[in-house]
Amino acid sequence: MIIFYVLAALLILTSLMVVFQRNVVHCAMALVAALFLIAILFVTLQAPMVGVLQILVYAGAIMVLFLFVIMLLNPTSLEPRRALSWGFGTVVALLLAGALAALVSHDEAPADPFAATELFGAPESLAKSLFTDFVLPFEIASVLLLIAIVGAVVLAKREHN
Amino acid sequence: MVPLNHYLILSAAIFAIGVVGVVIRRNLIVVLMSIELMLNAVNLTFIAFSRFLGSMEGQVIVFFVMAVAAAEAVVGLAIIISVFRHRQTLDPQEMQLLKW
Amino acid sequence: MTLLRYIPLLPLAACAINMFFGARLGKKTAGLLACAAVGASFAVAAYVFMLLPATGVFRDTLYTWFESGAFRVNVSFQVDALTAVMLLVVTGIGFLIHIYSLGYMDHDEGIVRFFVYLNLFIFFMLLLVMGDNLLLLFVGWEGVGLCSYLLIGFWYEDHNNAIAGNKAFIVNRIGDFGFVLGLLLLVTELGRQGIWTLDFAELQKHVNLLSPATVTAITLLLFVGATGKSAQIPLFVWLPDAMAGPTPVSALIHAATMVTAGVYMTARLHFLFALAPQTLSLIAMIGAATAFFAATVALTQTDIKRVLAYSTVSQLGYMFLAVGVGAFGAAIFHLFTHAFFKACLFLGSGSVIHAMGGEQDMRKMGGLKSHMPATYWTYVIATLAIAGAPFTAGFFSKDLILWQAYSSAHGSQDLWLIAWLTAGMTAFYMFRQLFMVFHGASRADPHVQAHLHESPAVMTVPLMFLAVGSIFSGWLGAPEYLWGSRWDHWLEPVFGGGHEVHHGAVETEITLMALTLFIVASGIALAYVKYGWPGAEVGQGAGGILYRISLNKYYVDEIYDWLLVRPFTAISNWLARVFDPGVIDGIVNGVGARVRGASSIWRAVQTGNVQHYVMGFLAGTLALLAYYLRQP
Amino acid sequence: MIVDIGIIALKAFLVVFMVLNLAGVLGWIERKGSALMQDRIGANRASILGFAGMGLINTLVADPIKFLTKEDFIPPSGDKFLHTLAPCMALFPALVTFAVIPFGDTLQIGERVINLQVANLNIGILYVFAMGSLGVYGIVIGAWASNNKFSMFGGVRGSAQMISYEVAMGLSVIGILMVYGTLELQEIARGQGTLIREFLPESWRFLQAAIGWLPAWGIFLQPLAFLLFFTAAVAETKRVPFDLPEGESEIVAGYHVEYSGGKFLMFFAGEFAEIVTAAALMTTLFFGGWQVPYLLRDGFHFPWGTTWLLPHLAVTLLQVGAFAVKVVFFCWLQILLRWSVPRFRYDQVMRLGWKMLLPLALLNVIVTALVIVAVQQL
Repeated sequence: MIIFYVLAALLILTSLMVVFQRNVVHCAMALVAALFLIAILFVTLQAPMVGVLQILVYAGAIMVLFLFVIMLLNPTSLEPRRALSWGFGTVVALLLAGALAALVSHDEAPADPFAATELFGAPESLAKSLFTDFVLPFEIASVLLLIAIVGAVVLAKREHN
Repeated sequence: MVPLNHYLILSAAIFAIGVVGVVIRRNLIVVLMSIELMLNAVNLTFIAFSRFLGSMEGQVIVFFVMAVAAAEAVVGLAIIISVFRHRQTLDPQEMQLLKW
Repeated sequence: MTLLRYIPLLPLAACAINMFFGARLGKKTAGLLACAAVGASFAVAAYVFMLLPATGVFRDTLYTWFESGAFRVNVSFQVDALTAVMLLVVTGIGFLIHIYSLGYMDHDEGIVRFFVYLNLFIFFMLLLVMGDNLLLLFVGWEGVGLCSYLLIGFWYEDHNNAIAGNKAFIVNRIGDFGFVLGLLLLVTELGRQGIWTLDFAELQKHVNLLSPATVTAITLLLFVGATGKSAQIPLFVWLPDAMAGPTPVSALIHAATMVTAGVYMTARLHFLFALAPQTLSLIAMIGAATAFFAATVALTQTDIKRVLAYSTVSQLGYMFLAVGVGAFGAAIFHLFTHAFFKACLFLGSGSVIHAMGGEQDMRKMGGLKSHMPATYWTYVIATLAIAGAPFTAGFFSKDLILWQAYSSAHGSQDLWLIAWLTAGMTAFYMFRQLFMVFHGASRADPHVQAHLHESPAVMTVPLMFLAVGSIFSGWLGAPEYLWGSRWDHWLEPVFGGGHEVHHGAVETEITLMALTLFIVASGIALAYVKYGWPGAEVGQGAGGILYRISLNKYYVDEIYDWLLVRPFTAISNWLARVFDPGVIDGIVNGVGARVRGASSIWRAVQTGNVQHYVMGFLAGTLALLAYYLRQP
Repeated sequence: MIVDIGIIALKAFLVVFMVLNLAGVLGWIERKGSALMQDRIGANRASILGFAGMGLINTLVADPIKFLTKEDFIPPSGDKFLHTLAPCMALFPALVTFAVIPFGDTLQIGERVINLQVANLNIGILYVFAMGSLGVYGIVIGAWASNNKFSMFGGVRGSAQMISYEVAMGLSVIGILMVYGTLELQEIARGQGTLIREFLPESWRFLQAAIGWLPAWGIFLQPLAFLLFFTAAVAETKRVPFDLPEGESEIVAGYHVEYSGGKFLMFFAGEFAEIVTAAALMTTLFFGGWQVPYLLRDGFHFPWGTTWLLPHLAVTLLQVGAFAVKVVFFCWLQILLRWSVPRFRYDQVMRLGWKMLLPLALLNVIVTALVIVAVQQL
């Protein structure tokens, strides 16, 4: 109970840091923290497998890649700010958040969770679901990743004349 | 136990924060990171629903979202690198060549 | 019977292997592979032939090609008596010519490509004769046309060869257009009666549903296709030019197999043609006219292969004459025998050309007899066969046609007379060729003479086989007054008892045969006088106007050029220079310009900045959310 | 309840204590080993009240004192916050990884059954990799926060190297997971308590006779996977021959060139903690973990039929001792590499990772899957 609100507060704080920090590396580190917090939330929601994967994939791979690119490019110039777009963007986003929240509280949602069994969230049940009902999306995802790898290599390779 | 609505409101807030990042930041890398944030907000709703509806499918979908996010990040960063190489900038407003 | 599919698929497999790996396999292996495939195909075909019962039909359905409502076309093969004969001709003679090509094309850089084309041709030809429906036949029909084009232009570095290929292809297109129209008419007209099919068996069952006028129209259109493929008047012009291809190609495609496709098609659809007497009489007339006309041209040609080409046109005319008088069996019989002796002649001429270092002008030959005995003797046999010397293949088949032209219900004495005259001319020009090439003193350059040699065994052995066939293949269809025909009996299940046997007229038949032998002998004698005896002046063109008309092939090419090609080119030029840029481009560009003008207003929205688009996207999302929030 | 929490806290404390101490000892072993291989004495200067000894005790005490009393320098143009955060991020993953590593079977004291493992997660091995993947942040952030070109080189090298070898390491373990059919490390350790003959079909009589008596350790079932895992693990610890991120002869000291004092000590300890973690993983995955060959819960059962019964406590102590011995052995093996092989060139590192280890790991996965299916079919 309390842990959720603590995590939520930290999560919103780190998310705001992602968006409003001026230094790109600080943004990235805030995002790593946010992802870590979300992973913990996953674990509290009986999804330990997904939570660990979240850390492994997001924090361990994707964000390292971001940092790697940041260090590789090392953009020195700080980006310009424009008050108009900052104000406008923030207002629109607040509207969006408000509308989403209103929409959420609009409907009846189950207040009590489904009684979780031993297997819920375990690797076995996730794998069973993944390799039976979702086997086609799984294969498509693997092809997608392959294409992404090839695409990234082609895009980032220096052109030799 | 925390009600489902609170999870949803939390993820709505994070989603909105991500949207702010996409709209106002003028650094492509941060824009991409904001998109990751939005994706994670959505993942949070999936996991929350999965828990509250007792269905594993939400977790499976999150698995796929991660795969897609990884692909997206890889290709996005590769594009950023090649753009930066040619134009020495990361400002999306400088990249308007596809405009007619 | 699943064995059937291997007959066409073996050459196709060899073709595919050579196409993709031929360069790696090496010339020798690729060539042997191609030969082995056709040889295996021949073996399977012979086995099937032996299994085939007198009245039976073998079928092998691979899969359904397409299905549209009640209309369904299978990829399915059938073998009946008619197809079996064609199979043996195609694979047997094809096999011999493949082997011959090993020697003939030995020094050519493109031999692998050659065998790829040749195997592909065999495949399509087998598809043509084995298909159990008209559409599959048409696929083969077009496929052999393609291969013919590829092989005529095989030495494409020479522009003239490429032009000859184009000519063959375009002229065939005209015929094929008629064929397609006939096909469509047949399908729609039968479909109107509720029968959606192109299967030969089904067609035969339901053909009586069609009105006589429709049948006449369909058969006429199909015959247009046949005139294109089988080089009949008026679409024969491509065949002489097709001699630009390698000689084995001329032998296989432009003498023995592909050009007979038209004859095969009419024979296959005999039940349809039999219902259209007007068409049949037109076919008979065109056949006779083609036979006569081509023979007159052949009299004066000096290119060794062109003589044979016109001779082929002439012999095809004979076959169509037989078809026209309703004697389908006789037509197929002549097709069968002709395949042997004409292939033998072409391969012999190829052997000669090989020895002469590429020289094709008969005026520069002569006296080759002593240098190339094997080629000479096989050539003599084949020449005797085509001229119709007694007890050779041509004697039996040609006499049968002449007899049918005279005696059949559709025949007449006029047709016989034309065919008879043609037989004499055939004897003349063939012996003229024989004398000019092999006898007398050599008129070649000294250094060519020095290199004269007999071709290797890989070339002469096929020649010998074909020469044997040139004699004995005809014995299958001897007339009643000799030992009788197995041929009619064999084909009877296909054609039925359509043509009655004229038992009572044996005396007439023998008389006619004697007359034919007389004119043949006269032709040979005349050829000897003019070209054969030691004092003859060979190579001096006579100056008569008839001679010049014949030498220039009646100026048909020039007439076509003036009547058709030039107006067509002029119209095309006008379209390209005036109509296309002015009207078509005007419309297209005008539409584009208007759209562009209208877009210029809206393109202000497209700033090119991604973040602006995101804002627009967001606004839309908010609007949607607001809408849902307003719902109770 | 209180007792349970107390036991967990005690286990956690014990593990951290042992790992950190072992890391310290390893620091001494490395110096001593280096000295040995270079034919000098080494690490015998520090003396307490005139007692120098072999230097072990003294070094353990003197080293931290030295580090902690040195100046903690932060580059003026660097990022102060991240500069401080980085060493913690380097040390943290190595320590928390140990939480799922079992150092013994269950210990029974009266009614209470204590699992000799800090946390028994059903996704154990994934947790290890997740935490391992966080290790790279220490380098990258430290390198970036130092605002030094050499650090930057070290950071870029390190992040690329660690990501590359993580892939190979993860894939090399898949075979083990397939063989033992679980992600839990305790279950994997238990799975290695049987003999190989359990894994072979009845009909393979020759193999049954030839190798059936061997304990079903990972090394026997997945030898290729062990080689790959060992190589990748050494690369992950960024030690010789994979020490390009430090590369003292090329880029001074790489990512920690601007570190001194306590923060450097944390990097230093982190590296040795990683060695210990890697050794513990190798032990658990491939060398039976806490298993002693033929030692079951009630004593030894040798394949030739002899049985020695032992009390429970003795069995447990034997197992924990075996685990400790194996871990120390693999630590020593990794230390031994230090002066045995020269450093790779950078392109060699990348080629080895992507063109050798990765395909071999994939091959191992495929072959293992085929063999498992084949065995199941029989």
